[in-house]
Amino acid sequence: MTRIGVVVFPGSNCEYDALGAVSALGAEAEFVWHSATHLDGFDGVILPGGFAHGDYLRPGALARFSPVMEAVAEFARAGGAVLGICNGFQVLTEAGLLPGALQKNRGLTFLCQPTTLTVESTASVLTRDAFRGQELVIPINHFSGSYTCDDETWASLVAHDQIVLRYKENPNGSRDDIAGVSNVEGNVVGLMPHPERAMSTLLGSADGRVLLESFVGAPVGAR
Amino acid sequence: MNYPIIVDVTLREGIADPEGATIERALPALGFNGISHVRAGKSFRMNIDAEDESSALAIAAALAQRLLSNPVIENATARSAAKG
Amino acid sequence: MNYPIIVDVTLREGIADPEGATIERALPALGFNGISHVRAGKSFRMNIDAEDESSALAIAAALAQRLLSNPVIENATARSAAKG
Amino acid sequence: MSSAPEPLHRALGLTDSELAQIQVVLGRDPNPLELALYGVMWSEHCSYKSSRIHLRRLPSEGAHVLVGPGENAGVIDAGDGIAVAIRIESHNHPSAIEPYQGAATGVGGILRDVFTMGARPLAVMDPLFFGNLDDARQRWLVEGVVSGISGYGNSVGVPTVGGELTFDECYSSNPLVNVLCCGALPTNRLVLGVASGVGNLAVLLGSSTGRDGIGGVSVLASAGFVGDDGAASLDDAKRPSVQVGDPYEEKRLIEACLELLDRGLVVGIQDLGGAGLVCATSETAARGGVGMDVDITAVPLREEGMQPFEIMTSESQERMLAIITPENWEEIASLCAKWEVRASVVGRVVEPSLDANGNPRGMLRIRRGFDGEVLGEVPAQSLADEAPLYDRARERPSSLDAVHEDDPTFDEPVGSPNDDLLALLVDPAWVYRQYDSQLFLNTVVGPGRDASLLRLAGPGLPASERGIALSTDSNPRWCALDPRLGTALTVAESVANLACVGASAKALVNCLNFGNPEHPEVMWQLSESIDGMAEACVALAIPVVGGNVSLYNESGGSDIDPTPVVGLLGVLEKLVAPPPGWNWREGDAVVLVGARRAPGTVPFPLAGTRWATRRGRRGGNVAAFDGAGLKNTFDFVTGEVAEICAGASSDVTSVHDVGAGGLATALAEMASVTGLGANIFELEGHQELFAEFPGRFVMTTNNLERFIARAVRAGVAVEEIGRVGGTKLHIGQAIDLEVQEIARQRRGALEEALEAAG
Ligand SMILES: Nc1ncnc2c1ncn2[C@@H]1O[C@H](COP(=O)(O)OP(=O)(O)O)[C@@H](O)[C@H]1O
Ligand SMILES: [Mg+2]
Repeated sequence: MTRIGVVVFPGSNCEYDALGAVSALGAEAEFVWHSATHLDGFDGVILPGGFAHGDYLRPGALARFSPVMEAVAEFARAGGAVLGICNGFQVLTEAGLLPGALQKNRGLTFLCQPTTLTVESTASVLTRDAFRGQELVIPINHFSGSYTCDDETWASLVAHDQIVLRYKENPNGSRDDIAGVSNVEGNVVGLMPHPERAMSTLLGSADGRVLLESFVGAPVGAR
Repeated sequence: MNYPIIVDVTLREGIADPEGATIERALPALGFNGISHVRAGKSFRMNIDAEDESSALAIAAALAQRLLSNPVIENATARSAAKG
Repeated sequence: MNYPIIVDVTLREGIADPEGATIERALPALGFNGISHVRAGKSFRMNIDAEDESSALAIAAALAQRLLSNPVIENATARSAAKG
Repeated sequence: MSSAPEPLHRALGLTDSELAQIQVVLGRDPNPLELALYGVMWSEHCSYKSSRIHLRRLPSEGAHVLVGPGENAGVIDAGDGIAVAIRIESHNHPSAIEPYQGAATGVGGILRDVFTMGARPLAVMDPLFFGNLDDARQRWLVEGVVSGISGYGNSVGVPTVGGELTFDECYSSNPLVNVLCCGALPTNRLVLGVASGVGNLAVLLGSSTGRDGIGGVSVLASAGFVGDDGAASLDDAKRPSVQVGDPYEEKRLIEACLELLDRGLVVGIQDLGGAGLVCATSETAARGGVGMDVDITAVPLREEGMQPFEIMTSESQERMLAIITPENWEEIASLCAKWEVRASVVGRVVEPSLDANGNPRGMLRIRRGFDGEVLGEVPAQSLADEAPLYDRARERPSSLDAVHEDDPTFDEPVGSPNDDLLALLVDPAWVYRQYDSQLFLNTVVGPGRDASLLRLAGPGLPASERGIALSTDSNPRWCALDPRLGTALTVAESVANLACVGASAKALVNCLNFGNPEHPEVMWQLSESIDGMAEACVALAIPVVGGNVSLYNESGGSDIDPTPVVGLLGVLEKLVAPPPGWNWREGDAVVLVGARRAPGTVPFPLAGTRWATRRGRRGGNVAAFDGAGLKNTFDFVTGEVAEICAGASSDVTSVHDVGAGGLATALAEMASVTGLGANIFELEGHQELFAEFPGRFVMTTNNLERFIARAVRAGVAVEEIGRVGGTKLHIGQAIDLEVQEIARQRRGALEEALEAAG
């Protein structure tokens, strides 16, 4: 069975949701406290949403110095599957594991609403079971979700097929409607929308399943 | 000795500043005209134990680079809070 | 004439600053010691059309009071961005 | 100018007779520290001295009630081994001064009340009241308050699932910010804020203590604003330093406290809210019938030079007091270190002393060092429970008869009903979009519908298929005309909201926002309102499990309209499918369920409606309250929806109760979210379009005959009023609007008002 570690920083708040979602897909999931120094035995790691360290200074700015982040970097370098959701995405950019940065939303307010995403690349651990052009209804829930990068970085994202998901209607001013990106290898992915909140029609949408199924299945296939 | 230092963090040229833009848009309605190029930034004031002021400033500059700013989008500079 | 002005907004003395305190708590782990009294603030840079610099500063001060700060918890001061 | 300085007790908000009472309690003169303790604890906000004798009339009994009024939160047994805690509170005056922090700390405070009971906070609601948005200051307040709730609630990680938004000029200088929190715990883990066991320790958890909000409760919540411009009229010396919220501290505090409780490491626990440490120590000691020694030097301070009275009364946020046995201290300290939560032993539980009659009397002793100098010593009970109770003068306002005469119901209609309808539509999405409403994956129906509906699940809870529903409601327009009926109808409105999501009402909490209790008219309103609430709760079989009273909501000498806010908690036995919601389907029959006409002599009252208020008409008579009729209708609708939520197939395709804005508004709201029109038969003129009285539901069905048969069997009035179809909403000859136009108007109304220049 796939083992997934869900990293918990003080101030994380979607850790139970992420754990619940991947467990429901058959993964064996457990919390990893931010002071952990290794991630041995895990097939994949999720950095969940929330407000690590209160999001003080900048989202992710303090969390990236947690001991676990060196282990996450090591894990990623070795080809392990890493997924940053919302605040987790912000942490990954601050830590330099993903390019770009996330700024305050264009409208300067927090946004909690459903969005429609299109799958732009299937070369990542998050989208390998989806198809290019597939539309998914998945909620966003963030204050600082406007993806920003310089022209050079953007050109490189395009060239390496690293833009994983785009918003159909840009809610926050993200450059090029970007909702999620991966590293060049496709094993580290970050996205602002919350696939774990779209796991059942009782709660409005089950479109997040295909993403988390890809992720949960990915590490096993990758090794 | 203990030196009061301020680190100013500003958005890099070319990075969009929704906060500055929003303030600028609101100004005419409040009766403020002729104000342009509003940019929002952050500042951090702190006291630093160091040999002398220039070492304190060096510590602050290192802190500014490492923690207080995100170089992908921001610039940071340290200055003495004692002056002016 | 057009004057570059900076408005600094800081928390009033005695008002809790959770952001500054959280940053301060994180510093030793990053190898920064001897840094205390970290307080987070905001700054706004802008260009103001005015007769002379002192009128520009007066406009900025009024703006600072009305829009950029809440005097109940914050102090705001305007300064020229041209100087140093 | 003035020569004789004000005596200290008066400066602290105590009257001469209250001072005399303190002298009797102590058998001597209080010293200044002791006087300061009484000053905050006997303030209106902490002691309920003007309202308590009236609150006793509220029914609080119920087989499922585990904890009723008097504790930090009310708790009910929701079944399946899960208990649900609920509490509501106001943060009105702090929000008027610093809207962001005022609202943020309001959320922080209400969460602590709930996790104090051992419950994990699962949902927040925020009823808000402001002046009209054509005033720039109101827009500033709205934006600040909403971002404060958003900033704190989202970060601390508790979803805000609903609330209310009311604009009326009576709140211009005195906005109301109420916050409700609901949480859940395994029933067998209920804890209470009690200190018992001599030798036990009191541990202060969380933030260090600063000068924030010293005297906040007494100064802010127990006095009105002098001028009509709210904050600006507080002179600088009296302006307390504003409390700043730290959701990150609170988040760690929640996790640490819940883990302490899970591991059974604490005897009792109590939050530090209004009146800070003196309140927490005296209440826990009083409840346990023991004494408590507090070492003032053991309290971690954020500022230098703080006086003992400042330390004892500071309202610094994000602090809790845990009562523990000494042998658990080390384990507690290391658990707190993991969560980076500060923990300090600041108190010791001691034997009560004996009073003159030989009865035990627990003393609260403030000392410099546990064995050091005693700075103050007062009976804990006298602070916590023995404030004087006032039966203040009450008087029905003499103007009320004239107000009742002036009934807009009989006005000739002017202008187009289309325009009236469009003007009444407001979608509060701009507000609730800013709140995380989905956290914990429980939110089946979030903000923006009739009631919020959540799965009853959360970390550490036993598995369950149950659901809980929440609604907050108020109607100051009705209550201004008749506080008694208005409050009863408000309760009914709230039950109607729960019915739409299939939940049966199980517990009510209330926040009674009123004006200055020293005005006899205000005390009359308060007393009437409580009677109305009691009457409705008895008729609809709902126990009141807690509440909060916020008085002195006045400025420039004028009181707000009476604003009792009702928070209602309902339970569903099985929640595996979403309720039908507002979604129409082409060809469905539209039915009106419940008595079409209001009880009493006026079938379609327009008094106190949005329609009338928009025309500046504020008089008239509100509908009568028919408890039995309402209950029957509510039970029927609840049953219909509950079956759908339990997974059964049904011919019911949509449900919405008729609330503010009347029947026309309810229909327009359904049309606008569905994007489909309807042909509704002729109604009884503008009166029936816009009349407001609870007990009516718009439902749609794809099997009219069967539906009507069920309603008739249940003895519930039901009538077909039209068909879903097309792109327009037609209501007889009166309304003819493109659904797209309705939707655009409704969606944009709030944002446009907030963006208005000036
Ligand atoms: N309007 C009311 N109806 C019923 N109970 C009330 C009402 N107002 C206050 N109470 C009860 O009185 C108790 C004390 O409330 P309060 O002093 O606000 O608590 P705290 O000490 O947490 O501020 C609470 O348990 C509350 O439920
Ligand atoms: Mg309490």
